[in-house]
Amino acid sequence: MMWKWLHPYANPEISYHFAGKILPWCTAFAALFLTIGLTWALLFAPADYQQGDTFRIFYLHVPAAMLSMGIYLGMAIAALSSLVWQLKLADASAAAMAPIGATFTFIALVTGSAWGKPMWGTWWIWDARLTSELILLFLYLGVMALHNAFEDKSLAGKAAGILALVGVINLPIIKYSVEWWNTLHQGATVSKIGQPSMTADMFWPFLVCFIGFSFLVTALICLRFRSEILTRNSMRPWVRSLVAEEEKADAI
Amino acid sequence: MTQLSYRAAFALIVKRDLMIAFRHRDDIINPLLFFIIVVTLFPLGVGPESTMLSRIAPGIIWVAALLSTLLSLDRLFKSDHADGSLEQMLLSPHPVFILVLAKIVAHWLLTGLPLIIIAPLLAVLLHLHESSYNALMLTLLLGTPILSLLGAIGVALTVGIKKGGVLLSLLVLPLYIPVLIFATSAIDTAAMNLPYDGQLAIIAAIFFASLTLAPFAVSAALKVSTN
Amino acid sequence: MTQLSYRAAFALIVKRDLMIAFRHRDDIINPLLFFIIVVTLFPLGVGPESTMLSRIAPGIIWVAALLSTLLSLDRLFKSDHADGSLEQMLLSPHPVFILVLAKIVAHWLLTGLPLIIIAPLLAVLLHLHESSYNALMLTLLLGTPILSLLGAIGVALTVGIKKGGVLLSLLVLPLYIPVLIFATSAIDTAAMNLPYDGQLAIIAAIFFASLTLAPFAVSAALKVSTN
Amino acid sequence: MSNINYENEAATLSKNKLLSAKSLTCIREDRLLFEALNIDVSPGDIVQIEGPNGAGKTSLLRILAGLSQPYEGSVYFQAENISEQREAFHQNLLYLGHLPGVKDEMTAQENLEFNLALHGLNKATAESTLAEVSLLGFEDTLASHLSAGQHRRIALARLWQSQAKVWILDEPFTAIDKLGVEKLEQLFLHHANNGGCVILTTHQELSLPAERVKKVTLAYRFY
Amino acid sequence: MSNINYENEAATLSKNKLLSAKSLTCIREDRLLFEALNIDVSPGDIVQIEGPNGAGKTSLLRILAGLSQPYEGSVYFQAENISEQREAFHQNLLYLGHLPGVKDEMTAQENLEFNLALHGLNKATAESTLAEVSLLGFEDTLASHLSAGQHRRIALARLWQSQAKVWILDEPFTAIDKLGVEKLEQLFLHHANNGGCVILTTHQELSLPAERVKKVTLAYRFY
Ligand code: HEM
Ligand SMILES: Nc1ncnc2c1ncn2[C@@H]1O[C@H](COP(=O)(O)OP(=O)(O)OP(=O)(O)O)[C@@H](O)[C@H]1O
Ligand SMILES: Nc1ncnc2c1ncn2[C@@H]1O[C@H](COP(=O)(O)OP(=O)(O)OP(=O)(O)O)[C@@H](O)[C@H]1O
Ligand SMILES: [Mg+2]
Ligand SMILES: [Mg+2]
Repeated sequence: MMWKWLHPYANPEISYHFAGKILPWCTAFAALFLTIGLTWALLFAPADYQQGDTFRIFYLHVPAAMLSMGIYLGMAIAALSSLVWQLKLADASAAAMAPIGATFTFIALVTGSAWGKPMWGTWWIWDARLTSELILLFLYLGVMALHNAFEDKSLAGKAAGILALVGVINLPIIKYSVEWWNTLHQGATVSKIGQPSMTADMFWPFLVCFIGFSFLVTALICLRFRSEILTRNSMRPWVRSLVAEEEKADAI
Repeated sequence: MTQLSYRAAFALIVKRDLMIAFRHRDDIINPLLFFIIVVTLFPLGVGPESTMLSRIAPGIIWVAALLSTLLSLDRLFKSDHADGSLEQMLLSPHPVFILVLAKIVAHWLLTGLPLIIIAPLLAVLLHLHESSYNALMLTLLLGTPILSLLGAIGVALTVGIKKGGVLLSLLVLPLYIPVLIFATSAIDTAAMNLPYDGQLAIIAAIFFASLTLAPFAVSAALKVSTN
Repeated sequence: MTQLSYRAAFALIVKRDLMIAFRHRDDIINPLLFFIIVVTLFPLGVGPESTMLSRIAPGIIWVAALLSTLLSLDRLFKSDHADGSLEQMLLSPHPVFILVLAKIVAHWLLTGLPLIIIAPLLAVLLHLHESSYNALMLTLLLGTPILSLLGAIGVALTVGIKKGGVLLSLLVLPLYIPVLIFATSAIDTAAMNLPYDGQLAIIAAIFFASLTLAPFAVSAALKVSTN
Repeated sequence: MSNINYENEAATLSKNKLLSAKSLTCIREDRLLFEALNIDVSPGDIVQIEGPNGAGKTSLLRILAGLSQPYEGSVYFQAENISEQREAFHQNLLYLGHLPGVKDEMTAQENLEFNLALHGLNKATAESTLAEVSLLGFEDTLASHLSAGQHRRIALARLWQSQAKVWILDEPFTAIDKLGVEKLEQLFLHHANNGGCVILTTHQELSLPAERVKKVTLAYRFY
Repeated sequence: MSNINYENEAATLSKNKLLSAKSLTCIREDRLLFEALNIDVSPGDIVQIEGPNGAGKTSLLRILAGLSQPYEGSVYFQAENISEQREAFHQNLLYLGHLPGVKDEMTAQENLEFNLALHGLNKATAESTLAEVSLLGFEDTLASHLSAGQHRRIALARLWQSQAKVWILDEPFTAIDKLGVEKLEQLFLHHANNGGCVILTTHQELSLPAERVKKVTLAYRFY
């Protein structure tokens, strides 16, 4: 079968340790890329000829907005594999992603409206992209609320997964809202397939920031994924021995 | 043991749900009255100017329809879950999605349909633009079944949770928003005597998508909730 | 047996209700989220023009507050009735109106108060006129307790009835209408930089009247409902 | 006209009787459940209301507790009508109906503490009382996560602390295991021996000495 | 490792067994209720699951009926996993849980007719079946206006018409009077003698001949 190679990772113990192994790497890369990217973007990249320094919100806003959608997609894929192939771990990873995605959606909204005040003269307008991004936040909150509402975490995962899948229709709406409706919000510039319609000295710092944020997200997901695995497997012998070791280490 | 055909099983459930509702006559009248009350609250809250009202009429009617459906969603599975009937239905030898679809259809007959019938009257009260009536009726006709279908997913997910009432709104309202946007946009377009086929086509697409997918999502959710 | 003082009995019930709500964290967040969602639905349904929005903002906020309180009313007695706790409270050696008042106060702390705190934010989203903020806060401060008090009467009357959900709205919304009218009128007046003491005084009068009378009405209604 | 007269001599009210019902008639759904029923319960009595399903046992208990009004007749606590001394009566009454009044959202201990406090009892004893009903180890478990029997035990735990004289219990043994039933019966006996009284319904045979249990049998009538 | 092994020899699946559970483990709230539990039920068996409150009887029955998923292990109906033959299994299953699945808004007869029709049975027999559970005269009474025991009898009435082989009953005697319990026990015997099987829990002593009742005892564990 195609996903045979996945099999070892269906074992919670192996995945726990795997996530543990990549965690420091992701953290290190995130720190590296973000330091370089943000310094570059905030201090050295040229100011926009129209917007001046306000433009620098761009380096935070766009990665956050893109990741808010990316994380949702990842969560939905995880939910699908958990429902179709009964991968219990996929459940745990979906659960790990939701709060992180919600945070990035929130950041996109806040930075967006902070940018909107000088650009459009208002904190908020009921524009299609803005609205659909807000709906994305509600969807994340719904998934999290549903997850919290069930005591049994494997049930919680399934329920939240169904909701996450139903909510996927919102993604194309956010993505293409700028094309389908004529809105105030900027059309695709960075993400245009082929060549991005922005100058290289703005594009490269953006790319570095984006990569940095992506590593940050991966690191956060690994962190939460590990604790999800632990809570779900608290009855397993390997978790118990792990806890026993921790306690021993603490005692010393 | 005679195996019931799908159609018979479907009819059995629809009949039962309608019977329960008619027994409790309130069940039919109340969502309707709620709809009417919400629609009448707005002129009170906003002020009675007719140009203003006719501008916001589509929005008010659709938001009221949304909220009134939302409040009636409980009827779908909550009480069946509370007294164990839902468990018995899941244990019956019929495919779950047939039972689910039957319950959704009954729900629409009891809430969506009366709402469509009363809507023109309320439109008059709110001075809706004359050329918008057709659009209002068409969007309601295509849109209210979507509300029942998507709502069913939300109820199925929250049915096992104590006091899931407001959690339900949180889950369901975001799913309702696209319908709201396209429906009101269709009505507004109609008020300007422009064609609104585009919006209608999108609503129809959402309708067919949810008609085919929702029963399966609901079945899966119910199995989780009764576990 | 030590006879609890009135104050202790009151505190006991308030503490318990708050604890149940905090246990189920959703209970506090959800009515609030519902409030937010309803407020965001309107611009979607009505269109995003800011002058239009700021005109209807007071109405929208107040109608949303009304509906969100309405949906949370169930928490007041429904679940206590369903699991027999209400019966036990009625059989306790304390005057019923003390228990009732405590439950209403807890309800307001859990729904009215958060709503007041979030309202300014939503007012920004709806472009509410700047000079109206004070009036909005004052009317909410005086008005939301009225919603809890009057709502309690409705719940008490319908608590014994299966599926009383929408019947409840029917009973309660008409009682809420005066508050809605005077509150929005106060906010509108404030927007024109005129004094709105008159409206506030009326709301205050309604508040004191319902504070003194509602607990007794509720007590009587509960005794009927549990018979 | 009275169909069931338990202790016929009790025509006059006496302070010695804890609870007396005088010529109670109950009609539900056009069906006469019982008519001119007199009951007198003295300190030390354990009264078992018997009768087939639908005979009217629950209806009778709710009338005795003052939760429902009878069609005719009245109920007296220590020779005074219960509706005229609500607080004094409630201070001496412990009623447990089909629904146990346990909140799913609170833990076993919180439920018991609230119940004790509500009835003016010392809630500090909650933990040791839970031990009496074999819920040790479940103090901090939410009631919704307990089994049917454990759930009911939370409500029953109050019995161990109660200082009320009149216990009215509607099928207290529902969902309770054998050991639990035995313990409850011993408690009833102890309560009765200390001057209290117990009025209960159950479809199970009580294993208490027959002379200690007074039976009131409601016949099933259909007309 | 297995704590309770009823019929130890049953390691292989056989068509003769109506229902078999293989190495079931159930964990709730971090508590291990049972582990590596094997159960085999053949036609003619009456199996009583015993154990104190909170031992895991209800959890076990729900797993056997396919309503809950076990932490580990599987359930087989006629040697095939129940999750792979949902419809065939449900056609042969009658499950009654703590909640009877009776709608308060329908009359006794409507309730029964719906229940029969839902399971593909002849609903014309509803009226005579109600007579079996002593609900004659209450056909047209709303279920909400019946007493606790009468309410449950509506759900139990299905047993008289059922053609399902596997009956799984969680405390079927709750709120039922003595005569009713007797009648039910006779029905169980009759069902078993006709090639069916009954799996039930109850805290009351069954009065069936001891050799006909196989007991599975769940111990109460706390760790
Ligand atoms: C609350 C307000 C805002 C929200 C919720 C928001 C949301 C979004 C979202 C969802 C994206 C999509 C990223 C993608 O296509 O993957 C995005 C991209 C973008 N936003 Fe915003 N935005 C807001 C305000 C603004 C403002 C005020 C500006 C500047 C005038 C702005 C400029 C951009 C730009 C330049 C992009 C990149 C477009 C691309 O290349 O795809 N946004 N925003
Ligand atoms: N909804 C639930 N969520 C989490 N844990 C539960 C739930 N219901 C029961 N449990 C746990 O499972 C244990 C066994 O419950 P179960 O209902 O199976 O017991 P039982 O043997 O049927 O008891 P009873 O005789 O009281 O009905 C309980 O002690 C409780 O700890
Ligand atoms: N809520 C109700 N509304 C109307 N009539 C009712 C209601 N509850 C019960 N009855 C009627 O009163 C009769 C007696 O009911 P009651 O609950 O007192 O019986 P019971 O003796 O407690 O029976 P069980 O042993 O089944 O609990 C029932 O047969 C029914 O006809
Ligand atoms: Mg009874
Ligand atoms: Mg049980």
